[in-house]
Amino acid sequence: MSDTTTSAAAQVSDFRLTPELVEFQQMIRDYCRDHLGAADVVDREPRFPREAVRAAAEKGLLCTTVAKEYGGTDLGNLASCVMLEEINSVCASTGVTISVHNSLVNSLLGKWCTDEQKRRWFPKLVTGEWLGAYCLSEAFSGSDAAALRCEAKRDGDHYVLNGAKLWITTGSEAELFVVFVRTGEDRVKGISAIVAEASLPGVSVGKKERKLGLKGSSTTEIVFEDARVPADCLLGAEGEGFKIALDTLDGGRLGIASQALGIARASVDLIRGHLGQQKDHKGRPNASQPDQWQMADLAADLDAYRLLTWRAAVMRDRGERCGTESAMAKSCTARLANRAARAAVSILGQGGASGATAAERLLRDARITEIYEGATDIQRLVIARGLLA
Amino acid sequence: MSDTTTSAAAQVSDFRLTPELVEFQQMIRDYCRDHLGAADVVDREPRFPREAVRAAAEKGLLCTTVAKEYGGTDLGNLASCVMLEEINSVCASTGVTISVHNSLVNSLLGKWCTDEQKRRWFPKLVTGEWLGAYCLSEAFSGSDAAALRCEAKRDGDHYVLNGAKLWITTGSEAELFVVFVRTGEDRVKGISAIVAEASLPGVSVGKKERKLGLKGSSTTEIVFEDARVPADCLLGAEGEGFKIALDTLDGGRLGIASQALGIARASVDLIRGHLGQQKDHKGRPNASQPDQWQMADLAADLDAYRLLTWRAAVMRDRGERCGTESAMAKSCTARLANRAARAAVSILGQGGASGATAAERLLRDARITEIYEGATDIQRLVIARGLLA
Amino acid sequence: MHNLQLTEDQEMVVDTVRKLVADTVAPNAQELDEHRTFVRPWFDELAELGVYGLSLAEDNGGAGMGFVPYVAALESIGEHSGSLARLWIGQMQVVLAMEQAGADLDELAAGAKLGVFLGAEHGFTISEGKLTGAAELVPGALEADVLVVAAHDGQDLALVQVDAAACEREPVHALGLNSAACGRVRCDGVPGAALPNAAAAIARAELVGLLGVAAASVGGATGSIQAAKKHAGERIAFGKPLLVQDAVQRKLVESGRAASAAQQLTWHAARLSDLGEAAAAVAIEARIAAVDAMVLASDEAIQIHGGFGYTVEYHVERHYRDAAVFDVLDGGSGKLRDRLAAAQFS
Amino acid sequence: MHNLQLTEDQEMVVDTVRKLVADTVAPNAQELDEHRTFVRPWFDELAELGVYGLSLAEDNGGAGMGFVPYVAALESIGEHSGSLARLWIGQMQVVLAMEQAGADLDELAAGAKLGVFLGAEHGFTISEGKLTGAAELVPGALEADVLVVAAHDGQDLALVQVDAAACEREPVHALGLNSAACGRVRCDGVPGAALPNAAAAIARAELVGLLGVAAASVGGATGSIQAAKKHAGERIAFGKPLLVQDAVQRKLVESGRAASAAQQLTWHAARLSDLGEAAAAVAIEARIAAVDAMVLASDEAIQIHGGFGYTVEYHVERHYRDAAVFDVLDGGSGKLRDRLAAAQFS
Repeated sequence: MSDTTTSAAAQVSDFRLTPELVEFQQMIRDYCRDHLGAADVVDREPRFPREAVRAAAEKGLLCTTVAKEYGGTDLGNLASCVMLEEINSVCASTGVTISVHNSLVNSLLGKWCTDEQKRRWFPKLVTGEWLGAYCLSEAFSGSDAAALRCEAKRDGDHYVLNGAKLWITTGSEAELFVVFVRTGEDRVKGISAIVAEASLPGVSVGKKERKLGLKGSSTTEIVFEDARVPADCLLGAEGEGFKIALDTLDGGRLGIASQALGIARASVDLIRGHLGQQKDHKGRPNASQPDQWQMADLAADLDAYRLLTWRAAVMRDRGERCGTESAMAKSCTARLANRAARAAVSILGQGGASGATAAERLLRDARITEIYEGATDIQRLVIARGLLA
Repeated sequence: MSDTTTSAAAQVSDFRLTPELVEFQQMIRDYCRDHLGAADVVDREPRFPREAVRAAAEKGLLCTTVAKEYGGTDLGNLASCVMLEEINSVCASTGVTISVHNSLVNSLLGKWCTDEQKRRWFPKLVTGEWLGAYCLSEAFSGSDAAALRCEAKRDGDHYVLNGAKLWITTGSEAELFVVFVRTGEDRVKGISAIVAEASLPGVSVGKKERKLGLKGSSTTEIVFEDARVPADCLLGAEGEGFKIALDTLDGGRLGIASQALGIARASVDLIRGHLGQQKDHKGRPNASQPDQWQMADLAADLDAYRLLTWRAAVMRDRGERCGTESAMAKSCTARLANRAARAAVSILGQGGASGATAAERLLRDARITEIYEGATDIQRLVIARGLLA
Repeated sequence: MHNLQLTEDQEMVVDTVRKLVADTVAPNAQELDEHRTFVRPWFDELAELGVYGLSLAEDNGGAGMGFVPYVAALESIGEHSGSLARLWIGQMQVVLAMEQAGADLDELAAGAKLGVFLGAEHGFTISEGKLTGAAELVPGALEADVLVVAAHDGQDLALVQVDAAACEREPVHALGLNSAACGRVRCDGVPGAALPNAAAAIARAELVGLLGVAAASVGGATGSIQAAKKHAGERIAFGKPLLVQDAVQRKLVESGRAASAAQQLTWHAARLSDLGEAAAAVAIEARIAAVDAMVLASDEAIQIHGGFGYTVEYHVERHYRDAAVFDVLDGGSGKLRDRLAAAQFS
Repeated sequence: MHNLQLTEDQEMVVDTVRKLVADTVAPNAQELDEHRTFVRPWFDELAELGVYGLSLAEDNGGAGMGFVPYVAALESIGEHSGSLARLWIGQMQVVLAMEQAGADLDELAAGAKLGVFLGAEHGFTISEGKLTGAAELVPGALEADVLVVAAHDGQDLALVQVDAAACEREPVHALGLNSAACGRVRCDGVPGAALPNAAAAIARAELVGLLGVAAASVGGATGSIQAAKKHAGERIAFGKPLLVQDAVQRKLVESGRAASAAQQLTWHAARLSDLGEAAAAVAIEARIAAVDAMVLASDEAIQIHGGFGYTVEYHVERHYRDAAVFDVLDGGSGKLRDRLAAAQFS
């Protein structure tokens, strides 16, 4: 997400959002009601939720992390978290598309682009005319991101890109790629960040992944074959790429944490609806105590981990380092989302697993939150390293 | 804790305590350093931590929930939470004594006493000349508090008390008891609250419990045999006792939640210290990853559940209902305290179980937090009831 | 499979199944699952091996081998195909219920017809020979020839056989068991034949179902662990195979421990039953532990696979989905826990 | 104890132990634990029953009964006294290590002397016949006559016998096993006799230790469950016995499931060993599962007891403390998991 330091006034005062944020949240809920009705269809066909993304663009939801002078709403990280929880509680495929666009691509460009670069790309990105994708992972570098091999060789006023990126969210739908490339031999200092437009010759969409969940989201390989990228598309200086990648992920993790919160909340809502229907012959609630307890534990963790996520978001909004805090938020929320979705399937029983409710989709969608933008195991090591430092 | 609505200014702004509270926290840390050195001795002998409580009184820590006009500091619930986490991270026996005095007794008296009653008792309670105890449980009414039998019969301008209260914290050390008694037959509406001073004829300390932990804290039976209590010691009206009891516990739970946070934090600190010592031959940290992960998960939950606890505390400080929120705080923190203490013993190994470190005491002390002031199971039902309402 | 102490004949059956799994099932299970293809050919191949009569008395044309080789063989199927395992389980439930009821079961034991058992948890009722009720998620339902149903007849449970074709059936978009022709079944007064000896027959079908899902889930856990171990041995991160990281090893150890404990419970229940002792409670324990082990092992296997694990090509996401479906079948693990409680406390 | 299939002789031993437990141990365990009283008289009574020679070969004066009756009997002791169970385990470790080493063990097998085994995890070293090292928490240490130590001799592990009186020993204020005379042991160049056949002897001592703690912990879990069930049946809340609440039943069911799975693993490991098969890995799995089950069951038992559970009179807090001590003995459950990993992945 963005690193804009928003106004000095607190966004969360005594654990309550400001009235402006509450109003924003309501606007998002209206958007969800009006535009995310096809979540199940998007999952089953599957197809990219183009209409939903377009409607989001029209509501200004694709530019929450862009400064106002470049056409953004500059609402910052916390507002983005609020928004993403709502959207992901209904459709995680739409959610991740917006999360990547905002919290990885726009946020990164806002922080690392020159003014000229911003003026080149933001007009298309803030309106959603273009979607952005973040190209870090490769077949042989997932958690070990610094092992990347995709190469960019300087040739006059161009870089020539060769290699392939894997598991790129929005890959087949994006018009702009932020690509992390190898410009030098040093494992870390040899990495640079560059923008490659999808329309360039030599840039193509490779294998499309068939996945457990998030089926509406496009996840593809992006292949670079002698793709000539103008040198003025470089972000920052040569060798700054890894720093840019990791810094951006600190914010991106808040987007995924919010996705996880949305999935967890939807799961708890399903359980609540199911248990609420269980009555004795006098109409009194009589859901089993163990089921009620499980719901209570999930609901408590949902509240706790939302606060954890928001804490990291306001820290980032203040321009503070939040590596440990965002790792805590992501690892806790992602595990919760999976726990909650599994509980929903289990408690809803046959109706949970048969596709008659959203429970089985939530279970499949939840699973990715522990994997992408830094697997849970990596988050734990980040936290432990902070504690042992 | 108290129901004083503290100043309208936020106490927690963007998840940070106000500078005043940070300063207060530092003062408490100094107190802990200077006065809680005997925590192990208090546990082993065991003995009541009289010096520590006296020192706390001198620092004004026994009146954080009392209004200034009655000699208190009126810092409110959040400040009390901050204080109790610190104290309990060093000595839970001292912690529970102070928690009960402040968050059950003083807080209750501040809310339900007449002005005259306040002027009668607070002078002694705020200075710690008297300690207070909260007498609700009986041998046949634990979680099912409304089943209490201890009886108060009106006789002229006295009530005559007969019966026994069980598991009374600070029982043998307190000079003032808030006693919940049966004044009528109705299960709930037949319960009243009354203050009985320990010095009254017919009031005596019965069986002293030998316990798994919190050994420095006094836990006793309190026996009433034809004890004549002046009628002007009644709190509120006859029949209001159960309402008073439950309302008070909403706040008391925040004290116990903070105790649990303190124990959890101390446990994580022990693990951190232990893992931090593990180095390879080049001096680099080489604690096992599974141990590091466990520590990371505990540390993340510690932060999350502290926020959950503080959220409930500020709600109570604002005079809002916080039954669900305080139940969430207590059930999450209490389970965490036990998980963390068990992990500390397990990871510290022989040194954790042998008494060479505080780990084994933390494990024993932690266990009560899931039981008293509303067992975890009851908290879960409270949460579930709120969700299903 | 140390110490299961199979006889030579039993060992031979298990080995034959294992070979079928290795040659035919393992290489194709993922693709067929992805396309939701029903694996009738595999079901027929199992029929040719005669496994549906494995636990049937010799007098009734079966092999009379009891449940021990059944769980051993199912474990190896479960390693690669939860769908096929579940079809076998359903067939066995029907065959053994029919045997107990003294009904004609030759075509079912031979696998010429596909049978599906619907347990009492679905709440079917029978009245004057007409079966009524609905079930939301029934493996095999879409392709079944025969349904054998535990139905309430107003007083006790009755065992009812119906022609599956007479029921309304429609596909469900289930989370897993994609190759098992899962469907919704609805009977609105379908004529059914009540079979004798219902209580014992239903109890036997339940037992074989519990043991079967337990064994298949132990297999699914093992399959997940093996896939993850293979991947972790090959995948290089931070300059070393993933498998040298102690955290990765620990995940596999914990998954293995869960599978091992569930396996022991399963074997114990099968042996008890073969000795003629009451085995239902242990079988429930085995089933719950095994499904939990499969959920854990497949979940950790996905995590060890990282991004690869989220794609459909590495088998582990399939085990994860199948495990979640196993969890909700037969009334679901919550209700099974309630049954354990009822047996002990009422 | 269904299906453990003990011989008649074995059953008799187990029954005798059970009787001792019921008559002598159960009624007094809590009080002696509270006062940290060493239970040498019970140890001596077990000696009179001849149990320390139970698994010793008949040629060496033992009963030659293997490990199956050992785990069965220990389970019943563990139900009521973790301390006594641990003393027996230590004695068995010493006796069987000595047997493997071909050393004189008559007094130990007879229980005339109390022996304690110190495993390799303590890192003792021996050089030129002198033993050096320290151990922080050793059950039986304060009262031991003989220490048998797995010590590093620079190359391999050596098995060393020393006179316990020659070592510095001091009490520790341990979390549990209060009746087991737990102590800290320090040897600063104490003369020790190196015994032959060290590797095999140490492996055997470890195995008997793992099996023993596993069995005792299954017992501790069972004891906790029984205490909780009894309390919940008697205690009235909201007008009904606690035991009718489904949440209370669920706690007991889940504890019981964990104990049952651990029990099966324990029996499996014991049987494997008696069949002469490798049993160490299964024994580690059994021990981890059993200690976890005892922690869970005693923790839930405390919760079911409510305020009573936190006091020392209801046994369950004692089981909870003992479980936590079992967890850290023998290197601790973390290191045991590492050993499972090492066996599979290196």
